[in-house]
Amino acid sequence: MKIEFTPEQEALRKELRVYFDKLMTPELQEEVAAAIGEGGGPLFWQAMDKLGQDGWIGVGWAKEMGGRGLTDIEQFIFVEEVMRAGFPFPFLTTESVGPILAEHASARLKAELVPKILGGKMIMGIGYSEPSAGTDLMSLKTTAKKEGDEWVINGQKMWTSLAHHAEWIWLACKTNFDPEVKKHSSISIFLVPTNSEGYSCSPVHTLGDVRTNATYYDNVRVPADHLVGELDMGMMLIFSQLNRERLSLVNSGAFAALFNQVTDWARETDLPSGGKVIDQPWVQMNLAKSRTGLEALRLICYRQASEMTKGNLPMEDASAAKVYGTEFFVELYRHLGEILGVAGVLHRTSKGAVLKGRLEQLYRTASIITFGGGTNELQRDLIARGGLSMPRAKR
Amino acid sequence: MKIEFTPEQEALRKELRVYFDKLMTPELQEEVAAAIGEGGGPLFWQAMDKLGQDGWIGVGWAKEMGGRGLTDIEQFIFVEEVMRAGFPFPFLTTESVGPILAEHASARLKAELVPKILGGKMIMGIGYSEPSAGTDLMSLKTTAKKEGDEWVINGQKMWTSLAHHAEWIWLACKTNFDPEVKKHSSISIFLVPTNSEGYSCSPVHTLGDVRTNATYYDNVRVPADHLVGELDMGMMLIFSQLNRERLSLVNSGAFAALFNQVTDWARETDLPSGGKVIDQPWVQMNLAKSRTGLEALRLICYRQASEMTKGNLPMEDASAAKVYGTEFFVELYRHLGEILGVAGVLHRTSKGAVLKGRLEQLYRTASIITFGGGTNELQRDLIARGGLSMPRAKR
Amino acid sequence: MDFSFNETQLEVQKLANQILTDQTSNERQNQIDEQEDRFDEQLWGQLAEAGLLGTAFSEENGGMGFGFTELCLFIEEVGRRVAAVPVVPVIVSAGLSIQKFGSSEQQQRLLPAVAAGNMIITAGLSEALAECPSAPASTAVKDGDAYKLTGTKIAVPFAHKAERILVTAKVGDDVGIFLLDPKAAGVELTRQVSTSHEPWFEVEMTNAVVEAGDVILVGSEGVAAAQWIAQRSVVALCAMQVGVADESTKITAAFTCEREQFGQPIGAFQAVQHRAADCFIDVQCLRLTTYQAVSMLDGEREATNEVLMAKIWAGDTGHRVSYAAQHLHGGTGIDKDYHLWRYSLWSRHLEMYLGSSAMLLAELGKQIAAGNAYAE
Amino acid sequence: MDFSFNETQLEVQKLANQILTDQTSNERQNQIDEQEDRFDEQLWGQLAEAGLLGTAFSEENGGMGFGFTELCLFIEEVGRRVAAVPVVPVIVSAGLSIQKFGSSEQQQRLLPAVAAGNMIITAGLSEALAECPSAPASTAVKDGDAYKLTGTKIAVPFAHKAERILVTAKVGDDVGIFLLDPKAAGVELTRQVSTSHEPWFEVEMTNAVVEAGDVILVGSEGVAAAQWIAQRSVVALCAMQVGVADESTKITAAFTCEREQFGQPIGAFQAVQHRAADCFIDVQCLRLTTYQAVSMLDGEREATNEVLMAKIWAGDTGHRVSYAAQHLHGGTGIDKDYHLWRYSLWSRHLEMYLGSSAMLLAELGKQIAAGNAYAE
Repeated sequence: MKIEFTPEQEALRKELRVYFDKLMTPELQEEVAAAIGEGGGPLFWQAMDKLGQDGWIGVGWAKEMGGRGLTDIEQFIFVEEVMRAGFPFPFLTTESVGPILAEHASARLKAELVPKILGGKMIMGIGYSEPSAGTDLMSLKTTAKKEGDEWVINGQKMWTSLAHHAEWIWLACKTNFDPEVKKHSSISIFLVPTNSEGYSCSPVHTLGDVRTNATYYDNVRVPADHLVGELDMGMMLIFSQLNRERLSLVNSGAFAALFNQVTDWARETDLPSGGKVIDQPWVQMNLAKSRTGLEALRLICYRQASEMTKGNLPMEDASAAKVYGTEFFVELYRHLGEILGVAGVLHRTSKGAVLKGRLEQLYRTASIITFGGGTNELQRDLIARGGLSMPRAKR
Repeated sequence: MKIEFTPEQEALRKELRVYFDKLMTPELQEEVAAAIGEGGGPLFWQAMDKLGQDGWIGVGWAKEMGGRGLTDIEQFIFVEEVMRAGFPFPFLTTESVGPILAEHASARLKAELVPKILGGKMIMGIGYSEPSAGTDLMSLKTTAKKEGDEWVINGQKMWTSLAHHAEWIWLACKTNFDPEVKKHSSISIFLVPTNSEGYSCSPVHTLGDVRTNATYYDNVRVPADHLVGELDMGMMLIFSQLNRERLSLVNSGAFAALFNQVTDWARETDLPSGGKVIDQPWVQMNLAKSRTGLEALRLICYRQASEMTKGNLPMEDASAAKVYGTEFFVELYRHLGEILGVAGVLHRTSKGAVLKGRLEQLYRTASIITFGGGTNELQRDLIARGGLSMPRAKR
Repeated sequence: MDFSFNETQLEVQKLANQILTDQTSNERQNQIDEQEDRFDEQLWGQLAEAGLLGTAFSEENGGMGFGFTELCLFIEEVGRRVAAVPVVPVIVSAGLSIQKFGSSEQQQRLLPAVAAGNMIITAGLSEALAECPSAPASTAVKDGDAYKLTGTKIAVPFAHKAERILVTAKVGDDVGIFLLDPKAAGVELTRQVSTSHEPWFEVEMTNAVVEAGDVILVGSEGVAAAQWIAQRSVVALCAMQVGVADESTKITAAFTCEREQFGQPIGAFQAVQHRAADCFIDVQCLRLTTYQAVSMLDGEREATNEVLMAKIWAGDTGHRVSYAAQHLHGGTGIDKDYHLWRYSLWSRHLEMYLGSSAMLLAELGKQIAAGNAYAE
Repeated sequence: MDFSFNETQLEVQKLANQILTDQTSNERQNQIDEQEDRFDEQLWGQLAEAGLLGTAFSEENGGMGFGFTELCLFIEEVGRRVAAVPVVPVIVSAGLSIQKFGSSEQQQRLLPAVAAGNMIITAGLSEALAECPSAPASTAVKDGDAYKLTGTKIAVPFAHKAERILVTAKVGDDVGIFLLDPKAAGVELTRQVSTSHEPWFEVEMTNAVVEAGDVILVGSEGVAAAQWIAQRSVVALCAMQVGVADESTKITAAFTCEREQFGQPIGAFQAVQHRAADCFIDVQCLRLTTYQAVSMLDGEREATNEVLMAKIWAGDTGHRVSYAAQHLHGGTGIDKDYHLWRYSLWSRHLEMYLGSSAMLLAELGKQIAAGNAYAE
């Protein structure tokens, strides 16, 4: 047991910190802030280009697939530094869907898509959720039926994030309609170009100002080889994609930076009544709670990455990380927000906004990951069963 | 809406505070502390005598039954002052079981027991819980079968508190064995003298040093008129008894006194590093949290008593009071205990114990009422159904 | 100890609920959100017509002559519908304060018009990192009969539409209360964008002249008066939070009874039920501490601690209920096509305005240390 | 970043677990509870025989020569069985400190006997309302080669059985570390009754003589040395809390799978599952922050903040897990015929000893304010 980075890991961290500090020009920062972290602007694509050229896309992919072949813990360091820098890296495309696509897509699509992904030229949308299928993913209603050499897709997806920037949708459809077949063996994954006839996308505006989308599939036709992996076995791909997604879902990098910014602000800012903001003991208490919670999160994440590297991350530990991290963020934003006072509820575009309105914006997005990525209720069920051998609840 | 006491209520509070200050002599306080609040010592019985003579037992009973006929809010004030004073008043006997007994027991037993109760001469034990029937009360296994003019009782009860001081047990038994009959129509209540042949009692020692008991019923025979109320309709009596019990279960009186004691101690006690204990901002913060939580509890209790007086306390409000109060106590003891430092975990008999070891003792008893008196899980189920019209969960 | 409402109170509550429920459909609110200012002038007019804006104004001032309790019940209903009407700054922070401390002339000049819905007045209670109007950094110096004010107020609601802005300023060792004309020379308004979309302004005063007729008071009683104003404003925010949190809880419970997953309404899951039950309890605590503060202020009783505790609960309950509601709604909760998002924003607004829970706990802690907050 | 244990560590853990599990049946613990001192001397002897008491003592000192990590894994197992053996005060607070700062003579005189289980030594780190041994109120004055100590230490475990008690005292502006003989003139022991039943003593020193040979150090390095001692002691308590809380969680999960109500194990209720899941998460946070502090101290790295944070988690996790376990056990949890009650008491002991969470959060807050605790 040695809970500190190896010299090589430290070196990687430093290299990345310098690299991203340089990448995040003030102009790019402004573009990113205006698009609430989703990217998609011209400077974003320029930066993606550079990342692709410098080999910083697909760091977790095997070298033979064109990646860097970093271990999970190195990937985690990468994710942490990207998040600390605040670059809206399209992890879902490059680190989560990408490697699975590279393994399971048809040869033709692989040849077309992999270079685009690794070159930073493409973002994908993910179409799983439907109006009545959220946590209960397996009850989805979008269908794909074979007609000759094509698949004909009909249905509607919700929360198809980034669809408005995406060239392709990674789409889950029901493909087996035999009532005897178990639900999880009836779903397949398709790659759907967003310029297909019958495809449409409409924005869903959210509390956090983050745009997401509803996407519609009205007799969308795709060639047979757009099916990814085996027919009816899409849930396997979904699980392994979600599993990879976790690495970026709860991460302490961005929050460590945020904590430090608030601390600096409180140490530097004068109180009208004299002294600095940080001289107030309740401010110190709020910061101490944040710091203590953050430390646990950091270690949970490192351990998770370290276990993944060894290939033995128990399901309950992944669930515990997700529950702890997402619920901690809700409290973190509150503790830090209180310190800023009423200026902390000013929008980033407002006169008087503090720390570029980050906290005002973050508190509005905090709930997304407590229900998204598998609701925390479901995760606690999994912890009780997997970690504590408790019986499956009757439903 | 006027959320303050009427002049009459204020006068009653003052009268009671003076009365109990006088009643709680240092000797009685010492006896009570040694018996962890359960009473039963010689000075306790002397005080009970006096309370009976002064008409302070059965304050909530109708005047025609020999009580004071106080409204619920006045009763609540009474309970609050008794608890503030720390006298181990046998509320269960006098205010909870008593009035129900006075209404439903046979004429003969009424004539025998009511004067004893009102005179402060008797304590009763309550026998509901069994090893395998706690929250799920209706699944109890102790049986009473009619043989001639007698009931023959067999079984075992757990958590029969005060049984070692009690003359009588208020006992729930299964009396209907027809599998077609609903569980809640198969239980009856009996009055069992603790000197009956076949009755025995063995102590159960607990974390909080409070003694409770397991009681055993081995062919215990009682005359027919020891059945209370209607045969098989005991659950009605149990519900109305439990309902009355709530008034004393969560009450802010004792805790307001405790809060004030800790505050005084912190204001008076020197820190070795200079200044007073209370000068530390974290101590002020702990006290402020306690004070704010306590205020809500106080108002919840007053409102509850006020609604009961008007006869319209919704079930969900009673459950909310129980959940809030019992879980707040757990946090209160922690917040206050932290202030005392390591001396706060010294037993009351120890050199160096602070505030007579009250907090050391209280933290050990705090869990009893989160599961006792209807587990908080059950109460939250009730709140969701009664207060928020949510569906009954599948079981 | 009377927790129930009398007939007048029930009537005000019912009337307010009726108008507000009728006029705050999601479609209507969407329209309002598209305006530059989040302000439903039509609804404001209807509330005026029904007499509700003047609930706690005297009859001479064009009001109904009821008390602070009735007014807070109205405000609770505004919160329940997250209606786009500035009841707290206009009616409480400015209106009640003028009725309490203003001259008859000031009252007559402003209050009947406010009650009739024809005039907006407001108050600038906050300065940067100072939520307490009784200790302002802004200053006023006497200049003949007038005063010249210098300093910056922030987060002032509706300053651009206000006939006058009630502000406090240091005058030597005392505190004065003034009615600032936002159009006066030396006053500069800069729009601020608040999380709840209530139109806010930074009000910068550089030797801004307040004429003698617009001086409410200057003197040793200024601090106490400013506290009086702050306390009513804080408790009005709490009353609004009662409405917001109570309705959030109900909306959420109802939603979970409809929304099905795994073949049953998610409201049938015990974890969902218990989270909702915790909201129910939180709302109860907020409601009771708020009503107590309302009742005490209505009786003009000393209520420093009770006001602090109500606002701490408003912060805590607002925070917890808002996130529970969002979480249990899943994606629907954050979708601006549904209405819950407005409740989330207002919860936060009310939590943070005029003091957060952490700050006020520290404040209460000082009261306790000073021996001023023993438990009864 | 290596979170796994090497073979030595796994072996220590396994050996400790085996002996402790064998020797801490409920019957055995009941017997120990009936003694005047809660101390299982037989078990102590077995742990000595297995070499575990000397886990982190050098071979010259009769130990196995392993590090602080191995020792803490052993201590975690002691916590897991709430065994009645004073590993923290004897082995860590006194033993490791002497090995680090004591002369060879002192080490040789005391440590081999301790490792062999033939001698008890202890440490008096707390004074009234002062949990920090690096700023004692007790004083020492030089008297020839000896020192005379005056002051009162509280909550000193096993003082009555100890050959020597490690204490700190102010020497002018410096701090000295001394080995006090409890039988020396001027030393008075008074028994204290602790919540966990660990035998505690108040140690009153009135010009108590510490001979030259029992002075560990006096000088400007005293404060740092006292902090070194305090940090190891605190982290050892955290390690013990990991064992207590982890086992409490497991006991509780297992119990709820057995206990039936309403015709099913209560562990099948979602509310019960989620409460247990929260314990699982809490234990994970405590474990990781503790292991980090262990790892850093083992490498003699600066770890002030990491130690504070581990102890804050030890307090919070201890509190929450203890009450969750009691609650989910219902009456069984508080019944002294079952074993959970001992876990509850030890949770509290470990929560409160050497600093509560609230106090340490304030401490960490000061570090942050001073710019010493930025997040990495």
